[in-house]
Parts: sequence; C-alpha cells; structure tokens
Amino acid sequence: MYNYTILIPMIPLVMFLVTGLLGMKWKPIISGLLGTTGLGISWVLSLMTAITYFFGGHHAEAFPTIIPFETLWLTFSETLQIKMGVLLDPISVMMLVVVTTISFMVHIYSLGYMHGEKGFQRFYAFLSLFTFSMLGLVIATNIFQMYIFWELVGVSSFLLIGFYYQKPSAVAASKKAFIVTRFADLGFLIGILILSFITKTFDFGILTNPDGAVFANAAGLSFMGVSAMTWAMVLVFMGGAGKSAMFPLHIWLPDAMEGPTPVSALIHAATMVVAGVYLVARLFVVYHFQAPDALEVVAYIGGFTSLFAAVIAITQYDIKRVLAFSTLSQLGYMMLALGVSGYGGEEGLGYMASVFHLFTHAMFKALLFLGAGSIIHAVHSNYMYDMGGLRKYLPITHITFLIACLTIAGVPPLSGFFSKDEILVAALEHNKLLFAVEFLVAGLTAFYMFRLYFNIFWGKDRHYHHTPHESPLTMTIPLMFLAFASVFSGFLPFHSLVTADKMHFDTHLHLGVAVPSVLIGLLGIALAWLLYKKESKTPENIARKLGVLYTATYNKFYFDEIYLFITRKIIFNYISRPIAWFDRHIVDGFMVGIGTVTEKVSYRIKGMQSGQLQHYAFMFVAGALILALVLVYYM
Amino acid sequence: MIEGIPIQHFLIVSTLMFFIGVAGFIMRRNLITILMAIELILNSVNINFVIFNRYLYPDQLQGHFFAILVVGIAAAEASVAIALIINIYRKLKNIDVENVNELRY
Amino acid sequence: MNILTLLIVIPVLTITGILFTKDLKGARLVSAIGMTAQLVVAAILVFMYLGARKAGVTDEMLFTADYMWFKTLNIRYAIGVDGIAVAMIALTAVVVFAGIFASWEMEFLSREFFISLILLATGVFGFFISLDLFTMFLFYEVAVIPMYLLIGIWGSGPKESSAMKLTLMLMGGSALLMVGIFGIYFNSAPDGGPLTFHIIEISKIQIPVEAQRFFFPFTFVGFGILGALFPFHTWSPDGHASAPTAVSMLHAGVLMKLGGYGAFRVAMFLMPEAAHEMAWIFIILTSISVVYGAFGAIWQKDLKYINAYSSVSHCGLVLFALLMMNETAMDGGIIQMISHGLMTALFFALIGMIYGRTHTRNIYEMGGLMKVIPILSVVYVIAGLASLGLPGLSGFVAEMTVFVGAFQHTDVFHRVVTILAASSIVITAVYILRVVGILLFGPVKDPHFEHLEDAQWYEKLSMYTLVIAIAGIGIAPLWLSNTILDSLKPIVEKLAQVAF
Amino acid sequence: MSFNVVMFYVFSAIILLFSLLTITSRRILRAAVYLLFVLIATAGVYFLLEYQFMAAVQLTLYAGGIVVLIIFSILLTHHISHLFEKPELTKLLMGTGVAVVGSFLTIYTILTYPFPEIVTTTPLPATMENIGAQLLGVEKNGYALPFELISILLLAAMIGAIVIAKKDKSKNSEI
Repeated sequence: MYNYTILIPMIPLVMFLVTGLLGMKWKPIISGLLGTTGLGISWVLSLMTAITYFFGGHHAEAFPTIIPFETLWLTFSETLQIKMGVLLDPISVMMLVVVTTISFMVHIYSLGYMHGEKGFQRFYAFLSLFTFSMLGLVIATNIFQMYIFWELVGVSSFLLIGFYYQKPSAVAASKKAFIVTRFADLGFLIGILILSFITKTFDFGILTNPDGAVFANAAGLSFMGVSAMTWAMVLVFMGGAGKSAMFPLHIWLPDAMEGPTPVSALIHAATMVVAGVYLVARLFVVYHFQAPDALEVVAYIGGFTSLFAAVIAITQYDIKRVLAFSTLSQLGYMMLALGVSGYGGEEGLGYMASVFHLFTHAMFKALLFLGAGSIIHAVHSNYMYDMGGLRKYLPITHITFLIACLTIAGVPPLSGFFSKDEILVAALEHNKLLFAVEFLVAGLTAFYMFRLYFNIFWGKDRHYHHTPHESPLTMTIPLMFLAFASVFSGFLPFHSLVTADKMHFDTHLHLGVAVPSVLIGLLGIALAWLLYKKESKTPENIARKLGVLYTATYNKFYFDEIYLFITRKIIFNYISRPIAWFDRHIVDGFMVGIGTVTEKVSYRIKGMQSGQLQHYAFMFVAGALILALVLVYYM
Repeated sequence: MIEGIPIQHFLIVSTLMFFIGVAGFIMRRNLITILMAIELILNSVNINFVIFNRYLYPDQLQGHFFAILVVGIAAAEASVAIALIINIYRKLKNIDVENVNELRY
Repeated sequence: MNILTLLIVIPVLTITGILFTKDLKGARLVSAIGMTAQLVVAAILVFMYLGARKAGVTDEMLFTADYMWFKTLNIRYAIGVDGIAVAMIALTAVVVFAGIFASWEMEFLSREFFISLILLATGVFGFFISLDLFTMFLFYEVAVIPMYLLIGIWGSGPKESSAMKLTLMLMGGSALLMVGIFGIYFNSAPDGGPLTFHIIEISKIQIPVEAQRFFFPFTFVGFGILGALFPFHTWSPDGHASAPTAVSMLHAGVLMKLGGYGAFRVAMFLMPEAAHEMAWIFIILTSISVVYGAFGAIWQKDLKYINAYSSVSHCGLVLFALLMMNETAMDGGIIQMISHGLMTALFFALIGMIYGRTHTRNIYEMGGLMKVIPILSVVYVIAGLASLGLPGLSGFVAEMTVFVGAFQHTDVFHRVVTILAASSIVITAVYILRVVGILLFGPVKDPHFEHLEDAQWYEKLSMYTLVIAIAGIGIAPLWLSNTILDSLKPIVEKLAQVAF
Repeated sequence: MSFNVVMFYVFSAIILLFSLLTITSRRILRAAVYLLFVLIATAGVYFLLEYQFMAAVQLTLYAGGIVVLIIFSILLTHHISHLFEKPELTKLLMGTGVAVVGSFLTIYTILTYPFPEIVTTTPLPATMENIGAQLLGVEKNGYALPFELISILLLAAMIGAIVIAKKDKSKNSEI
C-alpha cells in the first residue's frame, strides 16, 4: 500500500546523481528545473502518504507503525544488523510533509534567488543531496540508519554552508558547523553503542516498545554513579543537541548563516536543525521510561537555550543572525516541551506540543528566512542599519514577513499561538520555573522579531545602490504559500494525529495561560513599536546604560571566543603541536637515534681497524689472555 | 730428560721467551726486529714441543718432528717475510711498521 | 593452472614484457595491459570464490595447491585463499591498477620504475595467497626490497635518507618477524613428528604456551612495524613524503595492510593464548596510534605528511580492531584495511597529481584549487569525506563495525579505549576539513595557479577506479562484510577456545 | 748438582738475557747477533735433552740460515750505524703489559698443573735410524706426508720470495 514511499527519498537521490555527475554539461537552469520537478513529485507523494496515513483509515485505536520497505545493509553479528528501510508512523509521516514542503518551496525560491550564480547546478545537486539525506533520516527504521543519514545531513549542510567556497568566512563557518556537530555525533555514536550493547538491537520498533523488555539488561549497570541508560540517552541527546544547536553546542548555527539564504531557510531553520528534536521525539519512549533523568536534562537545556538565544537575538544587527538566534530559541522551546512531557493521553501534551511547534515553526521560520532572502536580494546587505522603509518597495515580502512575525510572536489565531500555547501549558503542569522562563521568552521573542520588522520595513530610507524592487515570482510564490501555511496550520488537529502513544486525546484552550502569553507578546510588540518604529536614540541610550551587559550579549557572551580559545590555543597549540613535535623529535628521534648511535659507534670502533699490525697483535694477545682468564679461571 | 730439573723450569723459560717475543712484536717499529721477535716466539714454541716430548712421551718422537717442521716453516716464513720487507723498503724507503697501514679501515 | 598461481605469473610475465620495451610508452603500455589482466583475474577470483561459497563449499581455504620446494625444512609453496585474502587481493589489484595509471608520465628510467613497481606488487600478491609461513615471508621480502629502490631513485626531497630509514625499519621488523616465524616453526610439532610452516596445519595444533609468550611479541611487533604500530610508525611520514606517487599509493594502500593481515593470520591465529594475554599492551599502543596519529596530522602542513599521519591513525584502528578479538570488531578491522587501502591510495594519487601541477605540497602555499582544478578538488573532497567516515563511503562502514564490535566487551578498559578510539572521528574531521579548507577553498593564492590543467584521462581513470571502489563498499557493504565474517569464523573460534 | 743442571741454568740465563736484548737493542745488527746467541743457547738445551739431531737442525737452519738471511736483509735496508729511537711509551706499556700479564698467567698455570712425576714408558732414543725411519715412513708414526708438504711449502715460499722481491721493471723503474 505504501510501497511508493521509497520513492520519496530516492527521487532526490537520483536528482543528486544526475545533476551532480552530468549537470556540468548542460545549461544551469535545466538542473534547477529538474531538481524542482523531482522534488515536486516527492512532495506530492509525501502529501499522498500523509493523507492516506492520517485520514485514509479509521483509526479508532493507535496509529500503526508501518514498514513498507526494509533491506539488510550491513551485518555486525547475528543480532546486530543495520537495515535500510522506510518506517511510517505519525511523526515520520508528519516530518515527510515538513521536509518535502519546505524543500520544494526552497527549490522554487532558489530558481529566482540563485539565478545567474556560478555553481547553480552544484547548488541544486547539494539541495537534492540534502533532501535525500533528511528524508532518509526521517524514515529511518533503526537508530543506525538514522545515524547514517544524520551524518549525511551534516555533510550536505557543510557543503551548502560552504557554497561560496571562495569566501573565507563561509569556509570557516562550514568547517565549524561540521566539526561541532561531528563532536556531538561522537556522543550520539557512543550513546548508540551503549544502547546497542544493552539491547542488542538498533530497531526503533523494539527500542520504543513501552514495555521496555529489551532494557532488562540495563538494570544495575552504571558508570560513575549514573545508570547506563541515563548515560546512553544523555549521549544520544548530545547528538541531537549538536544538530539542533542546543547550548553549549549552539555556536555553529549563527555562523552557518554564511550559506545562501534559501539554505538557511531549509537546513538551518526548518529541517535539519529540528533533527535533534525529532531524534528525542523518536526515542521519547526510551527517554520517558528508561532514563527520566536524561529527559530532565533535555528540558533544562532546552529552556536555557531558548532564553539565552532570545537575549542575544535582541542585540544583533545581521538580520539572518537574528533569525538564527530566534531559531535557537524556538528549538529550545521544542526541546523543553519534550522534556516536560509525559506519556499517554493528556500527559503527552508536551510531546504533541513539541511536534506541533516543530511543524508550525518550520513553516513560519522558513517564511522568515525566505523573506529575509528576498530583502537581502533587494538591498544586497545583511545588516538592518542598511535597511529601512522597505515596505513601499517590497509589498509582498512585507506582508508575508509581517504575518510570520505575528505568528512567531504568538498572536492568535495564527499557528504559532496554538503550538506555543500548548508548550506553555505543558511546562506549567510540569515545572513552574521552566514555565516562567518560557513565558519571559515569549515576550522577548515578540520584541526582537518586531525590532527586526520595524527596522527593516519602517523608518527612513537608506541610500540603496539601486531602488529596491520586489523579487520575481519564483521567490514570492513560496513566500505566499508559506504565509498561508503559517496562518492556517494552527488548526491542524495534531492532538489526534501525532502523539506520544499514537492515540488521540483532547486538548482545549487553556485560557489562564493563553491570555497572559498573548498579552506579553503584545507587550513585546508594543515596546518594539515604541523604540524602533521611528528612528530614535533611545535604543542606543539603553544599550549604553547597560554597558558591559550589552557588550557581552552583543558578542554572544563570548562563546565563540571561548571555543576558539579551546580549539586554536589548546588543541592546536598545546596538544597537536607538542604531539607533532614529540613525534618528530622524540619518537622519530629515538628511531633515528638508533641509527645515529650505530653510525657513531662504528666511527669510533673504526679506529680499531687502524692498519697498525701491532695494535692487532696487542688486541689479539690481550683478547686471548682475557679469554684464557675467563675460561680457565672463572668458569 | 735432565735429572734434577723439573719440567716446569723448562716451561717457565719458554714462556718467558715467548712473552718477550710478544712484547718485542708489539713494541718495536722496525719490521726486521719484529721478524726477529717472531723467531723468538717460534723458538719458544719449539722448546715446548721438545720438552713435552722428552718429559711426558719419551717413547715417541712426535714433538721432535713437530719442532723440525716448525723450523722448516719458520725458514719459509722468514724468507717470504724478508722478501716483503725488501719490497716495502723499496717502496717506502724505510721499514717502519707504522707506515705499512694500507689495510686500515 | 591454479588461478592463484596465475596472480603471480601475470606480474612476472609483465616484468618480462617490460624488459623487451624500449621507452616509457612501451613500458607503461605493457604494465597497463598486465595489470588490467591482473584486475580481471582478481575479479574472476572474487566471483569464483563467491560462487564456490554459494555452492556450499565449506573448506577453510579454497583453490589450494601445495608443492614442496625445500624438502629438508619442509618448506612448501602452499597457496589458498579465504574470503579475507580474496578481498585483500582484489584491493591490491585495484590499487596497483590505479597506481600504474597514476605514474603514466614517469619519464625518468621508466622501464626500471615499472619493473620495480610490479615486482613489489608480485610480492604483495604472493603474500596474500601463501599459506606457508616461509613462502609468505619470502614474498614479504620481495615486496619490501623494491621499495628501497623506488623511493631512493624516483623519490623527492631527502629521498636517500627516507628510503634508508624506511627500509631499515622494515627490515628490523622483518628480523623480528623471522625470529617469530622460526619460533612458530620449531614449535609446530610439540608431540614430535615433522615440523611445518603450513599455517592451517599449525593452527590445528597448539603451540606450547611458553613458546607463544616468547614468540608472539616478535611476530606481532614484526608485522606491527609494517602496520605503523606506535611507536614504530616513524618510517611512514618520511617514507611517504619522499616516495613517488604510485609508490606511496601502493605502500600505504597495500603494503601496510600486509602488517595487519599478518598480525591476525599469523600472530593471533597461531598463538591465541599469548594473544589474549598480551592484547592489552598492544591495545594501549594502538589506541595511542589512533588518537596520536590524528592529532599529529592536525599540525602538519605538508600534504603527504598529513596523509601519512592519518594513515598511522587509520592503521592503528586496524590493529586495534583486530586485537579486540571478536567477530564484529575483526570484521571491521579488515574492512578498515580495505577501505583505508583504497582511500589512502586515492589521497596519495591526488597529492601526486596536485604536486605535479603546483610543484609544492605545502598547503599554505596553495588555496582555492577548487576553482582551477575542479575535478581533482572534488575527488579530493570525496577522499577526505571517506577518510572522516562519511556514510555511503567505505570509511564509515569500517569504523562503525570496529566501534560496535569493540564495544561488545564488557569491561571498563575496553570501553574506555573504544571511546578514545571513537573520538578520533572528530579529530579526523578537524584535520581533513582544515586541509580541504586551506587547500581547495578560499581565494586562489598564487596567480600562477590560475591556469592549471585539470585531470588527464589517465589520471581520471586512476581516480575514478578508486572512487568507485570506495563508494561501492560504502553503499553496499553487505557482501564484503559477510564474506569476511564467514572467513573469520575459524579464527574467532580458535581465539575463543582459549578465551577467559 | 750435576753438570747438566748447571748447564741448563746457564743456557736458560743466556736465552732469557739475550732474548731481552734482542728486543730492546737499539742497533739492529746487534739485535740480530743477540738473536743468534739465543738460538745457539736453545740448541744447547736440545743437546742437554739428548736430541742431537734437533740441535743440529737448530744450529744449521736457524742459526746458520735464518739469522744470516736476517742479517743480509738488515744490510740491504739499513746503515750499520743506524740507531733506533726509543719505542713509544704506549707501545712499551702495551707490550710489557701483555707480556707481564701473560707470563704470570701462564707460569701460574704451569706451576699449578699436576704434571706426572714419573713417566714409566721406555724412552725411544732419538737416533738417526729412528728419526730417519719415522720422518720418511708411511706406516704408524710415519711423517712422510708432512715432510713432503713442508718441502712443497718451502719451494712455494722460495718462489714467492723471489717473485715478491724481484724488482718490477715496468712499474718501479724510477725507484
């Protein structure tokens, strides 16, 4: 019935191979169209899958987990095998829709945005590669397949961030992104190893069985006072945190904005960065039943990241960086929601809210990035002080951007309101402190988003190189589509579609939470309106008053510098360099030393071969005497 | 066999002679002197052969014959050595052993 | 004729053929034909092997032959292959084939070059098919000696000293190895009866444990030196840096694998008790190799040095995996051998090609090559990604199998070293991306490089052969892995008999 | 104390004294003459031992032949009045050191070794008949083969000596 689902990732793979290997030969636009068409087919197939899966049958009880395709890929031992397959359950079907939708939009958008760029077909090849990897990740039937595609996603992100490979900052950013996530993946890998050791399986189907039979071995296993399962799940989360740029592994994401803007929209806002959330959601049963401590960690890290990123976002001037920090903050929300979630029925509200927010966030954040791309396309700058009064020139961009800002600020009845509200409710039920944090962040979010909005679209005109003009249709259609999705996706009945135990449960609007959260959102907007609607000195004055605090925030609390210090100074200078030195001079020196000593000694004893007959005679007689002494008198 | 003289006395004499020869061989520079030192060594060995023959195995003459053969070899050796020395002298205009070191390392 | 003997006969015929040629054109043509034939034979061998296994042949070794050639010491020309040997032979055939094309323009003393190169290959093929320790050792020496000439004559930089260092250190290894082999030989009949060099026969008896304790370190270190075991790896950076392209390819790609192959086929297989007792020492050394090599690579600025240190790291992982002594880890170790063989050969081929164009190997003097020589650069990126273990390329399969296998041990020691070794994947990423970033990306630093020519057809042939092999293993590793797993069974069983 | 005993000690003293003088003398011709005395005294010892043939050989071959040969060569290569410089200290030390140590070692061994006091076998007189029969005999105790070997050796040495000492006209004509 679902056999065609294998085509969803395969089409982008074929597109990647075709455009990658043959694309050089033909006109660039053909690659673009080919890629877009391919992805369009994937998108349609995904939608078909989603519709048949969610609405096709009458699911009185839980949604089934379907594996329409699976093949053995590698055998480790009799029990441990890696399979490649397609797994359909509510969350993966939902993710299929998200990924293909955003990817398709980005494909269309890039036709306009990347038009005339050198390496156009390369761009499309990489996009296809990324989409393939991301889809493979989403439909993974086992944790190792997920890890495989996890890595592929990482590398395609690396390639796309470094797309402008002649720009040193882009190269550095791509390197940073890859290495940081790779470091996180090490944790993921070790987590997988521990899990596989305990359970002897990689299969999600077995792992996420709520009865937890496979974890029987784990009882009593512990390391440094923490149980093995907690270790495993924290390490797995480390992988997720790396991809989702959770604090303290967040540093790569702002830099990743060096990539082309559509890439930022696709990878660094809507799809790849939510892979971490997806991973935790995917293993939620394991977290919840086997390692509740690890889930606690997830919640706190999520909460802290969302606050931390929101604070930084207020001070940034690069519009893509503001959006990047906003992404961080929203990802923190999702993680937190998972962290505070329970299992089954109403208890699983957090899980549902997280996935819901993942969905809506993908739509409105992609919209924001694509809108930002449209703006950058028009003014050729990333900095908001180069912008102002653009609402006249870019009407469609303006409207869609405004919708997105309202959505993220949580203004009802836009989609962001629903998902965020449910997260807040879940947090409130579980942990008051985290609720307070998130509540504050909701206000901050509204404030920095509207700071951005007012700075770009209102205020004075700047000196533009040429009059900004609205982007071509290829770029505005995706904007409009996503705006539409942002507005209406809030009404999707997620509580009956994607839940922790795959069962339907009822949700209702929690007015005690909703009203204050809307109010604080509006407060943020109002504050931004006061400060940034018109050009004024007030923000600068406030900044000056805050002094060190402001500078620290502006410099992202110097985390980049700290990491740079650790890598450049410590790893390079204090580990690598001494090792290189040690190798050359001590180890190799020892080996060469053996040679040198041999040579030296032979030079020395060469003197014995003096050609002087009498020396020989002396040696001979003395040697004979010594031998005689030894043999006759000692032995 | 000489009544009243133990074999040890002979042997001590020959030993001393032998090591005098060795010392001469090592000390002296002149090739001919070295040759003479060798003759001393050979001679002391000859004495030993004869003594052992006389004192320990008087029923045979093996030591005796060995001594004779050694004398013959010594003659051969001396003749070749002297030929060499003369040749060296022609080349180097002296016969210091230190100058004959072509075979060093 | 036995198909395995054919693997030796073809190179010998090729060498003979080269003797009748006059210049570079003839020599390379004959070499190319010979090595293509070799590749074909290797491919046929693979299919014959798989076919035989599928048909249910369960012998430990297939295609065996056995001729006495030195009766007094019972030395035999005994040949036969299992899945591992077949895989190694296929690897060798591919690398040699690529190597011939990578040295297509070897102007200087070209006939002699190709003769030495193919002689080296002959030794390697002989090594892998031999079942007789002495014959194996003989072929090993045949493989090592031409290396001296190849580096000393056709090398670059301080080639004489590098060649000397490499050869002397490998000879030192050979000396240890010889002690080990004779130790095995003289203990091969503890209950009386004729002594033997035949691996399979020895594996059926038990060498006295006392003797094992004495001779295992000799044998293992002897092979370990060739496999760049810390701290005996220092020949590798210098040797590789000075060697001409094809030699680096063959050496890092194939010759270093002789070490890993011998380490388990001879040292561990025949002396399992001592292997168990002493594994911990070598596990520590190899884990050091893995991390240390990777860190060492970060600081280098010569492309070949980077790759040489990377080889130390990767080959350390091979021995590390083998010493874990369970099926999965050893399987991973062998895949790692093959994978590393292919990708390091590709690396060295690329470095040679880049050096041939820019005349420098210092990464800081280059930059932005992606713009000028895109094909080479893309392949370089692929090689780099394979090296850092990207799924879909061979390195990933190998590393993951190793780590999963190594992690099956329950004690803390094995866990810690496994995690330590696993951490190398991050460090690998650091140095690979550093090189890629400096060398290929960024603006073109030297205006002279603006007009470099991209790959020629023979270079493409050489690169693509290797890339296809790497990707092939990476995408569909199952058949390889299963073949190896099957063949590992007797070895693992033998090791398990004495375990714990 | 019999005459023989006295004579032995006299001969011994001569041997040792002139041996020493042979190697220490700074005039080479004198050294040769001292060597002659040593050889003659050795011959005397042989006489005391009743090996007359041996003593005769010693006198004729050694004293008469070799020493003359040496003296000839001295005359060919030296001025009579040539005075050697003293030997170097290191060599002196080396030579005497080895000699002293070696002598002590050997003499100690000789003195501690239990030589048989009485030998009961009947002595075989070294008469010319016995010597002749054995030296040229081929049966037990026959030395014909070594004898022949020595003769060939002597022949070879003679030819060798001539070849070596011959002036190489083509090459060394200028010397």
